[in-house]
Amino acid sequence: MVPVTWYMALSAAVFAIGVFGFVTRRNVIIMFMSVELMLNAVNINLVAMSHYLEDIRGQIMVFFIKAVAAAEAAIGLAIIIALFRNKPTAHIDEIKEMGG
Amino acid sequence: MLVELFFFYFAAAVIGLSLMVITRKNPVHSVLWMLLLFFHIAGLYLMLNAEMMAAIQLIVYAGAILVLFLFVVLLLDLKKEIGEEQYVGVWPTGVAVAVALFTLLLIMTRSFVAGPHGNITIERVRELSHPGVVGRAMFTEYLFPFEVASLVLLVAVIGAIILAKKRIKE
Amino acid sequence: MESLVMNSLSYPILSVVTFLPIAGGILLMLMPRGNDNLARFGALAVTVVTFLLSLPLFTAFDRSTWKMQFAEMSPWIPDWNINYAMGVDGISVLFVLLSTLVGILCVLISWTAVKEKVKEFHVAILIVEGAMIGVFCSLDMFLFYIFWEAMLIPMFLLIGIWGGPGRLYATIKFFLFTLVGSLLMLIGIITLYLKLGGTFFIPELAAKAGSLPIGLQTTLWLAFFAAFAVKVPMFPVHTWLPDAHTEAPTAGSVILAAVLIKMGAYGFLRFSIPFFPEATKAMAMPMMVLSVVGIIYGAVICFAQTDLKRLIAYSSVSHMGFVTLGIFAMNTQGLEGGIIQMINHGVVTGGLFLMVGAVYERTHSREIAFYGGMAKPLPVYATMFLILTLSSIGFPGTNGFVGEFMILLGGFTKNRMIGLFASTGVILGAGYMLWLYRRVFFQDVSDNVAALADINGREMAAVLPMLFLVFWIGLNPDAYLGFMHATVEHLVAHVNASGGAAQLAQISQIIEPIGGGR
Amino acid sequence: MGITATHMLIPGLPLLAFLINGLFGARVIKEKAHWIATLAVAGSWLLSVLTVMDVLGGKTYYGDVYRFLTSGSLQLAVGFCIDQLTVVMLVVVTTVSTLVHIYSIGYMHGESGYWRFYSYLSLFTFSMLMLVMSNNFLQLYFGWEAVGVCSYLLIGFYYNKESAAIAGKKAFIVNRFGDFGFALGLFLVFINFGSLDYRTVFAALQNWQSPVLHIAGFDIDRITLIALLLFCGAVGKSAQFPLHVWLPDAMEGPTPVSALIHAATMVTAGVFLLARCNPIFNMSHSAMMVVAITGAFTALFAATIALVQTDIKRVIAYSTISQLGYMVLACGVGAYSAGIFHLYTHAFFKALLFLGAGSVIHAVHDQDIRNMGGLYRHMKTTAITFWIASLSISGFPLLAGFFSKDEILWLTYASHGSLGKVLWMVGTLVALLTAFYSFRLIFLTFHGQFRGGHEKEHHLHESPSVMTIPLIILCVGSVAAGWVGLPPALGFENHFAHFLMPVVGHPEAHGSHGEELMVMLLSIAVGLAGIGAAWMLYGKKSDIPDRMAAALNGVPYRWLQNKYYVDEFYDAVIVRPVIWVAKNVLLPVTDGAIIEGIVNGVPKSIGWFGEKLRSLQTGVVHHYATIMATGAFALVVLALALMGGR
Amino acid sequence: MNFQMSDMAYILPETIMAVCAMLLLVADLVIHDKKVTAWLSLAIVGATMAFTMSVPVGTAFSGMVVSDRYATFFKMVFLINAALTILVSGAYFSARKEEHGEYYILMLFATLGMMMMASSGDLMSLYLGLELMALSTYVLAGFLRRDIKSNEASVKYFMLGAFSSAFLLYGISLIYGLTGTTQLAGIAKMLGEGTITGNPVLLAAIVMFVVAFGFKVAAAPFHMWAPDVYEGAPTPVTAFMSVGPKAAGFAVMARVFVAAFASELAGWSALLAMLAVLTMAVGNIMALGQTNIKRMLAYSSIAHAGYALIGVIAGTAQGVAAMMNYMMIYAFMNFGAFAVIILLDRNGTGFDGLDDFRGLSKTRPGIAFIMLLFMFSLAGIPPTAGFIGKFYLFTAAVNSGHVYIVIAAAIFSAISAYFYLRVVRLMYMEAPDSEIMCACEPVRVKIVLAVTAAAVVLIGLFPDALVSLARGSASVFRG
Repeated sequence: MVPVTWYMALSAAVFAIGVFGFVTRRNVIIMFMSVELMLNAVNINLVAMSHYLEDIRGQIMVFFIKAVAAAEAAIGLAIIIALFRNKPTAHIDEIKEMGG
Repeated sequence: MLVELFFFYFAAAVIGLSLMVITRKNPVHSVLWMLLLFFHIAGLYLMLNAEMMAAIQLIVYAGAILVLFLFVVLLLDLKKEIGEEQYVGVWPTGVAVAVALFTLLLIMTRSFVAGPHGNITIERVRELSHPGVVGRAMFTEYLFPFEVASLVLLVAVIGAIILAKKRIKE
Repeated sequence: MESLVMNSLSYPILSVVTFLPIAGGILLMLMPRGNDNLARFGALAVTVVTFLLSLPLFTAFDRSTWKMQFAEMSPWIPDWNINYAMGVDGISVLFVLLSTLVGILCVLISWTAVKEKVKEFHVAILIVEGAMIGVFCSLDMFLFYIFWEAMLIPMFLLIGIWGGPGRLYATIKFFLFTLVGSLLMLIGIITLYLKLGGTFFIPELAAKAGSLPIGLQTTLWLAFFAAFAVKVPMFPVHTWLPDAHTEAPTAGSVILAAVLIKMGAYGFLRFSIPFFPEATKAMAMPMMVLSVVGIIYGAVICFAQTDLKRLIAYSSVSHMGFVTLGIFAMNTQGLEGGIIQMINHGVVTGGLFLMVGAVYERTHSREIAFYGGMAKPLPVYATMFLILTLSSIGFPGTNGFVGEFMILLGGFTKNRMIGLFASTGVILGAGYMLWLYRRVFFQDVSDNVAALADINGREMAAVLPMLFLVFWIGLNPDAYLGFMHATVEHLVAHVNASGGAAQLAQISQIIEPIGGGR
Repeated sequence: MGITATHMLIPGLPLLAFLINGLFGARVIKEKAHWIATLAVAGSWLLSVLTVMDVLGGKTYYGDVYRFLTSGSLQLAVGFCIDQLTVVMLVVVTTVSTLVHIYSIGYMHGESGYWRFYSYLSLFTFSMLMLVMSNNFLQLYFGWEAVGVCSYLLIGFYYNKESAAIAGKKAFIVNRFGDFGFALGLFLVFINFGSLDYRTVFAALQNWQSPVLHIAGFDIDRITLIALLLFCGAVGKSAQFPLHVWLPDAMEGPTPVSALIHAATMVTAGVFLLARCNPIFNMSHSAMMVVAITGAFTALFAATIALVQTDIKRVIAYSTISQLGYMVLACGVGAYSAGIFHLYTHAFFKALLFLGAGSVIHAVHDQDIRNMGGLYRHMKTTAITFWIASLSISGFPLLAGFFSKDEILWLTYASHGSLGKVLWMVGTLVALLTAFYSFRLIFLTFHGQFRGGHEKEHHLHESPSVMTIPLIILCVGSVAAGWVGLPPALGFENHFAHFLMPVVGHPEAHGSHGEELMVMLLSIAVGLAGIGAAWMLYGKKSDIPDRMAAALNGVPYRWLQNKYYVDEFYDAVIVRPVIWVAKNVLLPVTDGAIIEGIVNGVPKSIGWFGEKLRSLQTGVVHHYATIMATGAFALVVLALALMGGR
Repeated sequence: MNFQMSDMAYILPETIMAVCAMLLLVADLVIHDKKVTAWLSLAIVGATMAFTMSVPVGTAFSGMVVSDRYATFFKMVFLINAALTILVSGAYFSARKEEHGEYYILMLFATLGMMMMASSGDLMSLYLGLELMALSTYVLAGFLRRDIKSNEASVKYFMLGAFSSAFLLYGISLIYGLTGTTQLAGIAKMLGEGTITGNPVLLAAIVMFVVAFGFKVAAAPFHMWAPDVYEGAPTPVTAFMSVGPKAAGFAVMARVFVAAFASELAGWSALLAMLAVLTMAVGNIMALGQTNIKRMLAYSSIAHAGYALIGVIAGTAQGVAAMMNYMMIYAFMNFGAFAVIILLDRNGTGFDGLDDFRGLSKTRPGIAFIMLLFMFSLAGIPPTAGFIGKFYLFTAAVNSGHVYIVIAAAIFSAISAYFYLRVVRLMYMEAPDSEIMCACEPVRVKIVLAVTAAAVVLIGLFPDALVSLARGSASVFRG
């Protein structure tokens, strides 16, 4: 039997990798994918806990997270497209009109 | 024992694939590695008796979201970016933060105490089938969030259209 | 409520006197721009009517009681147990009268001096007048605080818009200095409110606060001190005053000198002493020392001034040092002297600023060296200035003497060395004021002033009330001291009776959490 | 007995005159201002004389007329005390004042601000009368300060003259130093006796044990402290060393003012104070000693300076200081009546000297005696009266000054202890010097050749009768005023001392009539010797003074000419340090660098910090995300550190 | 539990809003004058407001929805905010030729999301409401598609928003694992047993919530997005964002922390206290050097989040009431300040430099005076509403023993006065550079100004109604 904490450790690792990707990668698409990684980390956590707690709630949550992720993807990518039209670059650290 | 072995395989694969996803120069490659990653995650779900989740993982994530990503990546012309530096200047800090966060979360898990158990035992899942259990819950207890989720998707549609549609000719 | 004597006049005098100028200001604000004279006459009418309506405070005041008179009380924010409570006692009544008087004088002296944004100027004057009166009338700490702070806004604008060349720096300095102090006081007020059963009613707080443990009393005392010391201003938080005074337009200087800086000392009298008698006793010595330092410091630094208004401003630091000295001597003579000296300082320094303003309007110079021999071309002006100068240096027969004498007597009674050092302020005061007078009015007539016209009727009308008061208070101080005897005696008795209160508090521990004030 | 309207009118009339002249002088009255003022003061004089008659008849009056200030136990009132001492002062003040008023009609004729001059004079007279008639310390203090202000105004009457403006200010401020002590004395009186009323205080003194105080390492009797503090006031007002510096400078004022204020009346207020407070001083031997020594020293000190002064008014001014020293000395040895007696006679001859000097100045338009000489031929009345006054001050037998000075010298000699003898010797020496410088002045001014040039000599003339008549009247006083207090040694009864006895008592003289006669003869001798020396040096054509000056042009002469550098000393020790500290420490360092440094430094450093913070806000998303993640990490660590493992 | 028709009563306002918004979306296709859409959406907001006020109290949908007075209060804040935004938007967008019907629809959906957040009884509905709000707002921030700044604002907001959502979800997952439930009431009950108090996992979960909510309310160090997004977003959207999502963040924050995590009060209030001080410091200090008014107001709004946090930190019903009261007041004064900027916007060319305020009292005295009111209110000077807000907060915090936070808040208030006064100084004490030509003076914006100014003054003078409402509404919290 795999203890739930193993899954949590895995989740933490994936989450951290997501954080790492988000804060270091210049490419906005890959940053976005990093966010998806973080969400998947959460999902692993939730499904594992749902399993161990013998409760369905976690999985329902995962379902909604996926729905929202889809919506986020749509909006996020649309925003990226809109941005790209004005400033054709995917390296988002170049976009710093404002600061200070 | 076998279960543990399976877990270790999946865990190793998930971590490795995640790293692949975020380190590729070309986003197209990242998307493809991610596809593989999602399959492995789906495998984990199967290990956890969440067949429905595994299915959705493949259908929604791999099928819909990743394809969307792929479209966008292809839509944007990213040749220039591939030749450039891929990491921001502060990446060592990023590594440090990620490692620190991971270590912290890892240490923390040791003191995890599971909450009270619910009533959806494996027997009950077997009895009703997993989609059945999820569906029942979804349309009874979780009807409200389900409806809200639809609004979220509606907003996404509106938003995507308004932002991404071609310019209106003046 | 046993500490109140409700208003029995045919009109709610304190509310009327407070809100009439404010209402007048708002009305004026709504009037169209352009008609400057309308604004001037309107403001004059409002201030004069306010003054006339405030006169019953002088005539109908019952001098035999320490209770709050002309009181009004009605719920305002019942949720926090805040009432609209107004009333005056022997400490505050004179300041209300002084404020209403100063309002008129400010309008008069600015008649031709202010040429830009005339309407707005008078709006600011009126609102500041109302707020000042409100401060002195409030019997509710919350109401008090509202007025106390609200006054900053028009004052900020007065200095900043119509002031001299360095007005921006001066006005922001003024604002921030006082704001920092006030915010600390606000925390003190809140703590007091919470610790004493959720009341803001000042007489009730005065009755209860003495029972707080001495440590808390001292902390709260310091919080209040922060606000009042800045306002007074006491050394070493006085540096906003010279800037504000110097850069403010004449009316602003007058308001500052005559009323605004009195509020700090008033705060000590109204809150610090009656609320925290134990802490006050503990802090009396440091306060007296600070006062003496202020007296001497302010006086000595006057010798280095080259700017007319700046010199008078620093002299205010010195004079207000006398006031706080008298207050913290905490005997009858000291307290009454302190109060009367506040009035006196208002009259005299207010008068001096009026005078300086009148001539500044002609020459646009504040440099002492610019002037000289003014007694020749402007004899009447010189005479009036001389009278104010004499009063400022405490010449017997003028009001300045009465206050200084009583304060020094009180201070000397309390502590010989303090009295001794404070008395040197009298010598120094004579030194710098006569030095100023000599350089401005005596010696060769400066070309700059040779052709100046003497003070005109309007300006004279603005200054004469001050001169009148100089002699009235100076020759018949009992007419004014009579107002405060009962109140001051009560205060002294209250402070003296507070001996065992600290121990009492340790037993009763009346600290209970207040949920939402109810 | 209670106070009547008559008494109130004595100061009331001049006050009325002041108000009328002050309010309407500039526009309405103008050149007729003297009528109102003079009539008023003459009225006061008349009423004073009536009062004197009353008091001579044995009546005294005492009472409050107006409650001034009440605060707790402090009860102050305006009230009058008409007793023997008061009436002497009344006579002196109103008489000299009246004469000066009349004299000024001529002297001040045509001056701009004529009405102002008279209104000030009236105000002064009023203040002085309030001072001497007071029945309490506060009113005394009021008069004290008020005469100071009048003095300030009158010294600075020619305000366009810088020296006059400065002198006025100096007079006021130096007096403030004295008043500072005086005020502290009042506070102590109030604290110890609970009242400022003469009667109450003096009555309380009867059975009062003075506690001993420890001040700066000294044990000091509280009554001594009170006495010394009060004496501070007297030192200032009566120009005693070390606060004498204002009086010579006060000569910048118009000469009638010098006569009235700075010779006859105001400056004697200190002596009056000592006499009035004699119950207090009598209780403290050490205070008395200080008073006596101060008086004697001042007398000598000022007399030596007077020896070399060349300004006619300054000579007389130092003479005044010297004579005031005598009076203070008298009080110091307990001979209050003698002090007052000298005050009274001095008023006549010193006023006369000043008015005479005024007459001279009026003629010569110069104050430097080196530019005078031979004026006798041109202005005989002035010269003769001046001669008589000088003889009087020199103690020429049978003149007023002789009797009063002699009484002082005798009573000093006769006071117990060897100190009295020393002081007597000093006093006698001063008498010598007095005679010398007085006649030096006479010889240089009225005799010999005129040294002011021919042009000027043609214009020399005697002053108008409005000026000379007061001179003559004062001259009569200078001669005869002393006859009310003839010495018992010659077989007379001293009526004056007897008259004052109810107020000031009488000192016991430790000596015989023989000794008294010896003292008297000695003083006559030194007086004559002084006159003779003056004649030798200045009356005859002689170059001795110049040679002496040349020979002594070391320390003594230069020090005398520069008045022992007291002014310079004060300038260096008090005035300059205060201004230096104000300009170089308080303003730039304390106020500027420290307080303003903090006041402006705090916002500045906040602003600086803000700029540093702003550099974190780069606009780069990654940085933001890094900070967020770091924040999350930090918060977890913090949470674990704070709460973990509970 | 199955769905029952009676549950609908509790979400009637939301239902009406959602349905009407969707209908409007369709109707917009045939409406050419977008003003009509604007007015219609305003009508929808009005109707929702009317129903909100009469919604019954209770829980519905198996505890997913909690309808109580607390939620109602916040819903009123959101609706007022939406109404004001709708009023000021038309002129702004039409001047830029970007007035689309979808704008109003998204605005309505964003508000709907906030309302759902306010009345969520479950982390699930909370998350969905939050995302509904967030996604709509991301789009709104980037609504000026041809403006690079708007794009940048949108992309930054979106990326960091998604990032912070991930943290929230991670926190939710941990809480779920620890308590076996996502229902707030259940969590409170479970934590109340005290078996896992101080458990590191619980603490980490709480921190994750702090990160996510901190992001929404723009509390330091999760505030970094705010200045850039506020500056870049279209001004009406900035106004909307600076009030709505922030208030929504506080609404859920109080619910989650004060109600659900009540047993962990000591832990999270210490964390939040540090956050609050840091937020006040960063907001106020960084606002000092700004030259762009929108950016300055962004930092100001960060600082205000710091003040409002004090109410949450108090952890009592009184504290929550103070926070609610502050949010309502803040909505008016902050929105008013933005409305002034919108009004002065010169034909869409942008009015955002602080220097543009120079001499405004001469050219536009009325506007200048109103701006002065807002500035003093934001600085918390009586007799304006801002003072009442701060006073209540301070009282609550002192009452719960957080005196040091209050002292810090007082000091930072004084610092804040400096930059608010700078605007006043520019308007009143300096000469105008040029005449401000304002061709368009939409009545709608003027209405907003009148309403907000009146509210600022009236609440300042007669706060009792609002105060007692807030106190009553916060009574759902114990303590």
